[in-house]
Amino acid sequence: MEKVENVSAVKIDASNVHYRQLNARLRELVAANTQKIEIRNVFGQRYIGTGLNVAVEIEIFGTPGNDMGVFMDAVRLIVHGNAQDGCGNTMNGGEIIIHGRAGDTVGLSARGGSIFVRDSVGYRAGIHMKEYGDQKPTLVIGGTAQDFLGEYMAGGVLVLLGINLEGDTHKARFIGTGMHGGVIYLRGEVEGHQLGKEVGTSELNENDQQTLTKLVTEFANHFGYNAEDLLRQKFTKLYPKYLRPYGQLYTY
Amino acid sequence: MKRVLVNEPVCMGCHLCEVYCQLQHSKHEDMVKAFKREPSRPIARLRIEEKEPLFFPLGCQQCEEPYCVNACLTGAITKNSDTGVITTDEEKCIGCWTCILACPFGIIRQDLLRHKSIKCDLCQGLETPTCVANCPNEALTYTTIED
Amino acid sequence: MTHLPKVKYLIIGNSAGGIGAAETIRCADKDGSIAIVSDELYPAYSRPLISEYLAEKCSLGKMLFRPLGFYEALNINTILGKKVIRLDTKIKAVQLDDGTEISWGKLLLATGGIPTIPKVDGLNNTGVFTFTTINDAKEIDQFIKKGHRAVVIGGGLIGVSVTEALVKRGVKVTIVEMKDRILNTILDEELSAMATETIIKHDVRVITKHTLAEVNCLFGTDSVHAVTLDDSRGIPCELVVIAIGVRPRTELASNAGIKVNRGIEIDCFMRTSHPDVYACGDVAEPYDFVYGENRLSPIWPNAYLGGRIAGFNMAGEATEYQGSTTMNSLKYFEMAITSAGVVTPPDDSYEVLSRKYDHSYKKIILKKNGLLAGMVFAGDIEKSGIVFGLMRDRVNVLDFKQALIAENFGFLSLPEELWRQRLKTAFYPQFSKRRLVKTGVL
Amino acid sequence: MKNIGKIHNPYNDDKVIDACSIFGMMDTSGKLFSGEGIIKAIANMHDRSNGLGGGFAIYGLYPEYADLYAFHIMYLNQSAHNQTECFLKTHFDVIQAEEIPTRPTESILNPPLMWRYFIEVGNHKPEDMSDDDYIVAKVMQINTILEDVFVFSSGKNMGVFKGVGYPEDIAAYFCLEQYRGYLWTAHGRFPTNTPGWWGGSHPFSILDWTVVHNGEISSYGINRRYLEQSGYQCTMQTDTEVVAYAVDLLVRRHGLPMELVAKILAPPFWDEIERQPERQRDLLKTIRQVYGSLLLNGPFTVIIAHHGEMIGLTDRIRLRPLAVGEKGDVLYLSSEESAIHLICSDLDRVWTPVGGELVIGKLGKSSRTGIKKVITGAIR
Amino acid sequence: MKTYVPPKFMIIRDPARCIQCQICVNQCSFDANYYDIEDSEVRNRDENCVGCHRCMTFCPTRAITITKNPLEYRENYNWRSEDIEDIWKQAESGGVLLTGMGNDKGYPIYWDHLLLNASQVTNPSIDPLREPMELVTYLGKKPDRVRIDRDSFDLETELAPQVKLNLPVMFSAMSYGAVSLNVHKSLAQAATEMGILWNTGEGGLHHSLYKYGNNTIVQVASGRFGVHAQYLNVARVVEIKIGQGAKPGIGGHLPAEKVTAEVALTRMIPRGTDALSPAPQHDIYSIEDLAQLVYALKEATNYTKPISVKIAAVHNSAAIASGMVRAGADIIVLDGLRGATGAAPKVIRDNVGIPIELALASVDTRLRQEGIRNQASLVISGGIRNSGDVIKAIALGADAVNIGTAALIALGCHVCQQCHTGKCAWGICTSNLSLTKRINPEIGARRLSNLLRGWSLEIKDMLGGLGINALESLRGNRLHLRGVGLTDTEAEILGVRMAGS
Repeated sequence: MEKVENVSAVKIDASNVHYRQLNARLRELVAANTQKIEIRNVFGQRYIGTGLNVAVEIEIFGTPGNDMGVFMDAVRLIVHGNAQDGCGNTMNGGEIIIHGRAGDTVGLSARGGSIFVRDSVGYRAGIHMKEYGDQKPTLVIGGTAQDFLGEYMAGGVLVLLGINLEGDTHKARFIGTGMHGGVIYLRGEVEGHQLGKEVGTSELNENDQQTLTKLVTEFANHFGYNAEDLLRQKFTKLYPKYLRPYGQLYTY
Repeated sequence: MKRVLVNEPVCMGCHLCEVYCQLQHSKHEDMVKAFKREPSRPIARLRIEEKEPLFFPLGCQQCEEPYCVNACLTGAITKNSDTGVITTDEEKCIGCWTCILACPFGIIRQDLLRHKSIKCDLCQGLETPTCVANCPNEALTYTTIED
Repeated sequence: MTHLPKVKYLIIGNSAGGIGAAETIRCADKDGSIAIVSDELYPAYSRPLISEYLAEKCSLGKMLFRPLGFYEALNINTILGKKVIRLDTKIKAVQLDDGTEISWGKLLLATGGIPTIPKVDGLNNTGVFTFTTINDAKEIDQFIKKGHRAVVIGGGLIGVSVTEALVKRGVKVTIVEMKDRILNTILDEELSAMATETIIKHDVRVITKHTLAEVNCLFGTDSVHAVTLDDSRGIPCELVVIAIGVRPRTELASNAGIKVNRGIEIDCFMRTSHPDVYACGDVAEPYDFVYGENRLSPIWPNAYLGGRIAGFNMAGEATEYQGSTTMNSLKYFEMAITSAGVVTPPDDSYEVLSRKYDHSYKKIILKKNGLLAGMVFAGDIEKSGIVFGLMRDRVNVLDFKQALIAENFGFLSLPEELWRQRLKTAFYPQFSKRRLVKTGVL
Repeated sequence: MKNIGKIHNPYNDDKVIDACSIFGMMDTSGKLFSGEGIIKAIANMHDRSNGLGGGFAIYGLYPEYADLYAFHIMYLNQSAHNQTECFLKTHFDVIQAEEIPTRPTESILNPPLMWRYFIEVGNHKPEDMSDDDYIVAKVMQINTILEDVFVFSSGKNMGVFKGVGYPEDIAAYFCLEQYRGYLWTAHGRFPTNTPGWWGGSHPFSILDWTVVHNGEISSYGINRRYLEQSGYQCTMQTDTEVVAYAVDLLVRRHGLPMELVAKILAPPFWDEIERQPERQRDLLKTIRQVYGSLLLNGPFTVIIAHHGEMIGLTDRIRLRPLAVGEKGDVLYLSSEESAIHLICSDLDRVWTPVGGELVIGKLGKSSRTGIKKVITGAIR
Repeated sequence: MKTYVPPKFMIIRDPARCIQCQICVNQCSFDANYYDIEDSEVRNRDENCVGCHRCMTFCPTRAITITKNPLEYRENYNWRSEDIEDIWKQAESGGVLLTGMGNDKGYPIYWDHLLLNASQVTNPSIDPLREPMELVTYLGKKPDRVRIDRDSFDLETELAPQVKLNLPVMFSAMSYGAVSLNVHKSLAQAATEMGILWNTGEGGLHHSLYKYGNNTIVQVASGRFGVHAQYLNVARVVEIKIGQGAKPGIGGHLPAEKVTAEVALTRMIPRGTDALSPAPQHDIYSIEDLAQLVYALKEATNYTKPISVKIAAVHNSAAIASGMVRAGADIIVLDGLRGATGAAPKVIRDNVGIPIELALASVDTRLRQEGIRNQASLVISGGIRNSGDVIKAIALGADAVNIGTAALIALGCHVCQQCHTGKCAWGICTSNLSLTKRINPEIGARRLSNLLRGWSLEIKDMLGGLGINALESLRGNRLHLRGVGLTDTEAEILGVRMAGS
């Protein structure tokens, strides 16, 4: 790879580049105040976006590897392709926009920032997402999700749009099991047995509607949808019934 | 109206209902003090009737048409028209025992020291009468009954 | 002459019966006008408390039978200190001693009784009292001084109660009873003797089988200084209380043509011979189930209950009086005695069972048919009500009569079926209510 | 009975626990292809393994000996070689014996001797026994009784190549670029212990069944005891072995279709079974009741292959990943999606199956029909 | 005769706290507390105290402490106080020492020498609170394989009757008469609520409990009390009782005074007679006779119910169990050395039988060696104390466990071992109608359900820790066990390796 130049936009070809080299290169570029980076031919390189902690925009073409954006702060990642497992893991801030699908445990333990996935996600999306102070992570999924969506969610906002269902219903099981914080807005139908026993369902109130409209509009802008069309269909609000779902579990 | 009902097949005659009733109607909150420091032992307002193996904690039934109220010479015993609970105004009671003779269940007690008749008041002020709350075998229940 | 507006319910008498009726009417008829007339000035007070008053334990306020504001709360018009002098059943009106005339829809006569006064000389002198009203108690209260001697004529309940009050006031009392024992109508021989013993212990002299012949004054004064008995015996004293009984105040009724026997005759709806006139309390003759006939029943609880029944009926809820009988509880001189019905069987057709224990005495009197005719409990009386209940409800006790006087007698001593059934009765009214039938007698 | 554990596995563990990368690739039209792509793909997931095991299974490998059992055997020393050949000659007709071609590689240390034999059962077996059962019994015998020898491949027209090293190194060592097959599976291993035992690498196989596995089978103890009742000897102290034997038992011996076998290895939850229509409920309930001991528990993804079929399956709550890609007749299964994209830039479809959902590629009569996926619970 | 046996316990009453309410007096069914009317004071008779703690528990002012009699004999390793006192008792009576509950001697408790594994790194532990965790267990004979039509996928195999348990714990057989009807009601209600089975024991099934039939195992024992067609058919499982762990080889003896009207009705015997259970079943003198009875019961119930056979764990249990399976038993119950009883000769309770852990391991191993483990479910009982014991039993190879003593303890039993006296102050092991009310079946069922709920949560926790989400993956999975403090032989019998290996 060539030496670091102090330019605002840089393109990288990641063919046959190991993740350590790739991420070292990213750190160099960011240190040199590069504002925008484009990476092409990505095939499974891990941890992209991690350890940068400045508001750089990185566009990724290909299939980034696991733990994309783990512990990430401030960075904006745009993926043209599918992301693998663990993207946005324990993310603290920044933004991930995936023009494709994402694998398992997207947004795992995220504490801040926002993730937009155009298509579907795998298992345990939004697992143990939490919020702290002003930090409130958001995860918007355009497609559907596999099992354990929002498992023991402790905070944040999760939106599931089900755009690709085409009349079918969400198939995820164990949605929100152990949920004790945060909220899920779900477009489309689910049956009672698909929900964890800690989950309550209700209509959206005005506040909910406001939050949802903002997030869906943002989603639509990213991926070229019409927000109004998306918001027209009925949403269900999933919320934790108890702040301490297991308060009665233990005996003395 | 809520009444104390007896599931007497599981009343084992332990008398704890009486003991806790005594405590509730004494000046002390501490059981030992209630029984040991007050000039006379507090009197239980209900009584376990026994005919082994049968035990039956019998307290005021809060009769619909109470004989005791009708018989009271001084107007000390009254029935609350809202709750249906029958209580004695100790200020007015002169201990003439007419209510005792009138009560067909024999559950009005004599406080011989103070010359007052005393009876179950369903622990006015408590959510659950203490006899019910402290029945170790749930033989007493505080249940809403149809009028 | 003043004419007051017509009242729907007029009640003459402001004691147990009158109050019982007024309360009940207000329960059944929220709006109908009610008026109570009484020749006493006080709001309803508990007559049995006059001995407490005399003994100075009890303020006037405490004697009120109902709390202050009672009449206002129930919207009852009271006309106190006025005596009804005339009753006209044709125009359905009464005339008061101040000339006021009140017409009424339904009338209750709860005029009570007045003390029986023997026909002997000297009763008009200062120091001779009766003892049935608060005024009586007040007069005695103002009269007595510590160290006085009193002779109480009559050893019944009133005599004993005034005796206790006087003793507490430091007066030395002699009771003179015409019969062979005191409290003879409510106690059997056994307990009469016990009561006598108790009373004597309080330094009271009890003279039986004698009666008052004359009240003597100090020469030249009208102050009592002794009484002379029928055996010419003289007993020095400063006051005399006449307590030989009360008789019904039936004059108003009889003058109006209402049927009167010893008291006013009534049916099981407490109604007199006039369809709109009811009577209860000491003036009336309600049904006594022990004797199986209507007779005077001059006791407070029966007066109240009679008033309550009359009230229901006056307000249009036909309600039957199930009958009662005498029942008394004795607390004087720290005795604890309850009794009811016949305490000494009049003939051999009754069976008497009694047991004496360390601290109690229990006696029941049964008729041949297994129904209870009477009972006397002393000492441990807390469960006597169970027995009286059986008596009142005419329960055949033949199969378990011995249990009733057992030392450990309790509710569960009754046959299981019976006690279970009796528990259920708590939730139902103990007298029968019937809907008024428009035709026929009603 | 000797304890193979003491010989091959000095640590005497019950089972080797490992996390891995797996990859499978099948042309359902039966067209043979070289290993270039799969080697590239498995190498792309280098970081999932640690150089302590790699291996490949290739089907359609020995068309010239298609009817003969091909034994791949590793020897620790010459005497084991001699002794085993003696055994083979006694119990089989050995048609061809040759050393497996290898090329010395810097990264491959202390390789054992590698031989392959093409054999026939002939009249050596008892009359009432099938050839396959005989082969299984003898392989078990060699692996448990003879010393310093290990049969690591025993099917027809297929073969397993494996050893200690990264998969790309193993491929180089065995000169895999020279082989062609219609179905390849590959494995890169990250064992937590037992370094350096060649037999412990994946794929595991018996007859033409091969299994590559990512994860840990926590139910191994009971799976093994159950299989032992049916005569399987678990000699390799690895949990993966039980998958191979379970499939052999259920498919070959009990005659169950793979779709049902998947429901035994990763059954639906009881409450899901209860929600099925009656006929399916009875079927699923019965097989779970009878074969509960074969439920594979713990996190796993396996690629199971035998002639004509490649199957991908994950545990019931998908604790291990599996990405599926399709391009024409070719079915790809991989631990990571990126590895598929790397060797096929224009996939028709790519997805991840849900936990317990069987993905199956069958050698098809026509293209496309060979690849199907069976949705949980929806059996025909 | 003057007794030399000293009081076992002392009742210490704090005079500063005692309010003379006499609750202790009315709660003590052994007459150890009494009220002296003359002195108006509650007193004790220590010699009657059995250490059941009823008075202490119910004393509203906590004025009572029960303590061991501090009496010391001269130290003697051989002649312990129990040995000495037992001799006195027999010297004074000339009888067989009788006792209740299970073996209380210091034989090794192998559960306490077994430890469980947990997941670390290589596989994730599973959080049972949020992820599915399956404890469902089906009891009954399983075929060697399932056959289906390969074209239609139609099931060709028809299973023998299967019984579903929501968790692998059932209530042990305890007969009506030994325990009270209220105990039976508590067990039946709890079993129904929790989706498990309770067991009538040998005293028949009270007609009021027929409605719980679907969760009931009815027992057919040597006394054949209350056994009739309706009884057999109302049940979910029929159990032939050969023996029980507390008294292998001997029969039972319910004294006439415990045979109340309802007990007599349920057992279908006259009132006032002793209910005697012969030592053997007199139609089973050999294994083929067992097969005859098993199939008699299958015929009587039209092959709709699994037939269970219960034996005490004895030296050759493995061989016996094999025979039982081959005799057609669908469920085998092994009751170990520490299994309890309402009454047994002390010498038998304390000296006969073998520990259940060893019996279980050897039976499971043997049945697997013979390839017939699937043909019967294996249930064990005898001293299971907690969910740890349960899960270890499952890992050793049991399909389910029975709890008897643990269930009674949940109801209040203080293990004072006075069951044989019929005076149980906790109202459990008695037919005295004043005492039996002490168990309110509603509370009893709640307590039992709570216990089971707690255990199932714990079992799920442990399974999750093992990285397993279905119980069948642990059943017989001895690799998840390690031994501590075991001899090589013990470890070999148990089929476990030592911790650290």
